[in-house]
Amino acid sequence: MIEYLVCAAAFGLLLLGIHRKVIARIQMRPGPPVWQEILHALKFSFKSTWVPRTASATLFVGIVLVAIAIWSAALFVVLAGESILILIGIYMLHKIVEHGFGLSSGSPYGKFGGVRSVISAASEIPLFVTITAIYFFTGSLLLRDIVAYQAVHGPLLLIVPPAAIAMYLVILSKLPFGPFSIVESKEIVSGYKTEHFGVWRAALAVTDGLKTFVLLYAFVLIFLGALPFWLILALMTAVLVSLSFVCAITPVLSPYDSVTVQSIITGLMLAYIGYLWWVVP
Amino acid sequence: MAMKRKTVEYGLTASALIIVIAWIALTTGAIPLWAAEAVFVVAFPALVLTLGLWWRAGGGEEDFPFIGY
Amino acid sequence: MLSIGGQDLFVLEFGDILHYFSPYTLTLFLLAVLFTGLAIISRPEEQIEIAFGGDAYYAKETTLPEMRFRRFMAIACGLASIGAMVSGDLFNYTLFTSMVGITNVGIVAAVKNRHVLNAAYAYGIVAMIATLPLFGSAALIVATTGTLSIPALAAGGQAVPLVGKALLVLGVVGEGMAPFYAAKAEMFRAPGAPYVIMCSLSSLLIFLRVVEIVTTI
Amino acid sequence: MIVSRISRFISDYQNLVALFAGACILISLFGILSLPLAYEENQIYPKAIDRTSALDPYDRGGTPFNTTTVVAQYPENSPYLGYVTAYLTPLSKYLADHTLHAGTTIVSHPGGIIDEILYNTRGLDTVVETSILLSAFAIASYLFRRTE
Repeated sequence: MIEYLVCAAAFGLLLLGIHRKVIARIQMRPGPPVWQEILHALKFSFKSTWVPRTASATLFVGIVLVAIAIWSAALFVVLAGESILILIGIYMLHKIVEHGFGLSSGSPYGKFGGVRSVISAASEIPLFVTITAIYFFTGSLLLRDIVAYQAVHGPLLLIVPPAAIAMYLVILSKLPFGPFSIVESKEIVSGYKTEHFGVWRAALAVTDGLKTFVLLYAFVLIFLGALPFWLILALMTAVLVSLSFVCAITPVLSPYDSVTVQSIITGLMLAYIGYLWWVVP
Repeated sequence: MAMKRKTVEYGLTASALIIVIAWIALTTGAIPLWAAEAVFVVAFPALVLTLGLWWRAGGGEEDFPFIGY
Repeated sequence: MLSIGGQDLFVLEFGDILHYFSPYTLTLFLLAVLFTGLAIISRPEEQIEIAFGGDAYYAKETTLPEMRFRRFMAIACGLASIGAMVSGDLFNYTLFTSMVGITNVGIVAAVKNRHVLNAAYAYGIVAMIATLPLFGSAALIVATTGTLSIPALAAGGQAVPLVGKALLVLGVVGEGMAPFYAAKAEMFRAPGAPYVIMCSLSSLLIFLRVVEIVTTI
Repeated sequence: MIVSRISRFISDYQNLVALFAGACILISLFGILSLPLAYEENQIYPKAIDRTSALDPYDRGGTPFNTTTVVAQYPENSPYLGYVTAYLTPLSKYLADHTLHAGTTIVSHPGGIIDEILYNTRGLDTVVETSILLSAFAIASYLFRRTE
């Protein structure tokens, strides 16, 4: 099991490296090598590390542990085929982790990152709408049931395409450099990550790797169903590259606009659910 | 805040030991899967942090840090 | 009995009020416990403020009485969300939720910052209004189905009116989520990270739980 | 842009109350439209108020210090269902057994005026209700006593 964690984190970091590379190439820059994010994680773990004097020490360190722990748990939830509600819960609680990172240091940049993550929390309700749409068809939220449903009826991507789009947007909002990445956008240095340097940052990189892996893996499992493992990895990469295209050609929205756009998407999804409720007996 | 090498070493050894024990127990079937997963969720973050800290933790006889340009 | 959050692990009984632990509620429960623990053991940070347009900066200190009160409120908030996470009774859940709303205001009430207090005031008003749909939904559901127990409602047999569910969600949104967008952002200007985090944590948790409840009943 | 106008409106917390009230109105309208809702006759904790009783608002029938019929959701979890006295403290129980000074639990007991039938089955509700009051009072008194 521990090997899954390590491999998932490494592969997730590799995906983030590919993400950066693709964006760079679209913008006609050479870009860093694809394994740059893995190197980053290692590099940061060798740096000397302490806790800033102004920080709330326990929270400053504790939140790093919590961050890795919740995404490790998320990976196990996905692997075990448990309820995707748990996965979504962990996803939402990643917001709390962002607050914790941002606020615990006392730095104004971190604080702005934390405040922005509060703002954007309300806009991530498309996730729940996605869930409801899936529940309409599968009648269960256990991942293994969803996969079993797709083995019979074909991929959910073709059955509920709007739900797939909503979850795609949600993953987009978690990727760096995207239109909704207001939490760590560059005008506030690195947002909530600003004050976590050295080993803390390395641990944060591990979290990012796990998070990217879990979200993309869950996306493929939920909307395409059980496939050979190599094909799943290939599809994850394909989804990520498509996301990178979106990130490369869109500007970062201003914080409140980002939330408004996401809320409008939620509204559209709710209308779609209403339509489903009307049509499907 | 100074990092004590001993503390970090203890933490690293403890978390690594716990993970190895849980792993062995899982492969021999002594504990169910969920228990092993719970142990990993708790011990893996500690392992990541202490491993990183251990690489750089001072032993008490360091040089002066370079603070000026 | 429920399949949405995974199989039930065990059920804790308090008379007619059951607390059930499924993988989902257990996860939320553990997170609430964890962050309550963090709020208990960590000291507040010293927030750095930059005077705009110059090089000056200063650190805000949190005084001891203020810290004590806010920690007390954060712990109360944590306990309320712990209760709300596992409660298997609709009325009990709404009670815990309204307690979350009140303690959220309490967490920032001690801060001496005009913006923070104004935002907390707006939030307090919404939280107060929100108790009407919140308890109203519980009353509506008990009147139309004759029971308040979530497992009993989930077992089927009674048709829970859609408006009851809608009011429940609206109430929870008012207690925690609606102020998230604007008021909470202002409230997060307050120093004292471990306590302020409890505000958003509890709101997210009660919201995550209500999704499970309305899908189940 | 319409998006930025919307964001400007909802980013101001002064508009929060208006927004929420609007949502309440919408859902209430929906509720009124979905009337009539059926009333379930088979309720838990049924009430029969006896206006002539000396204990009027609190009289739930049955004999004091004896059982009362209560329809509970899970009677198997409440072995003392209907025995109001079961929740007396040892001291109050002693008083109730030997004198007439401790009556039913209605007002003679810490916890105040609490519906004693619910007291047997829904103890946690009582605790949470009083905790809400406690936290509200704590906030109010802290703000009142705070020195500038």
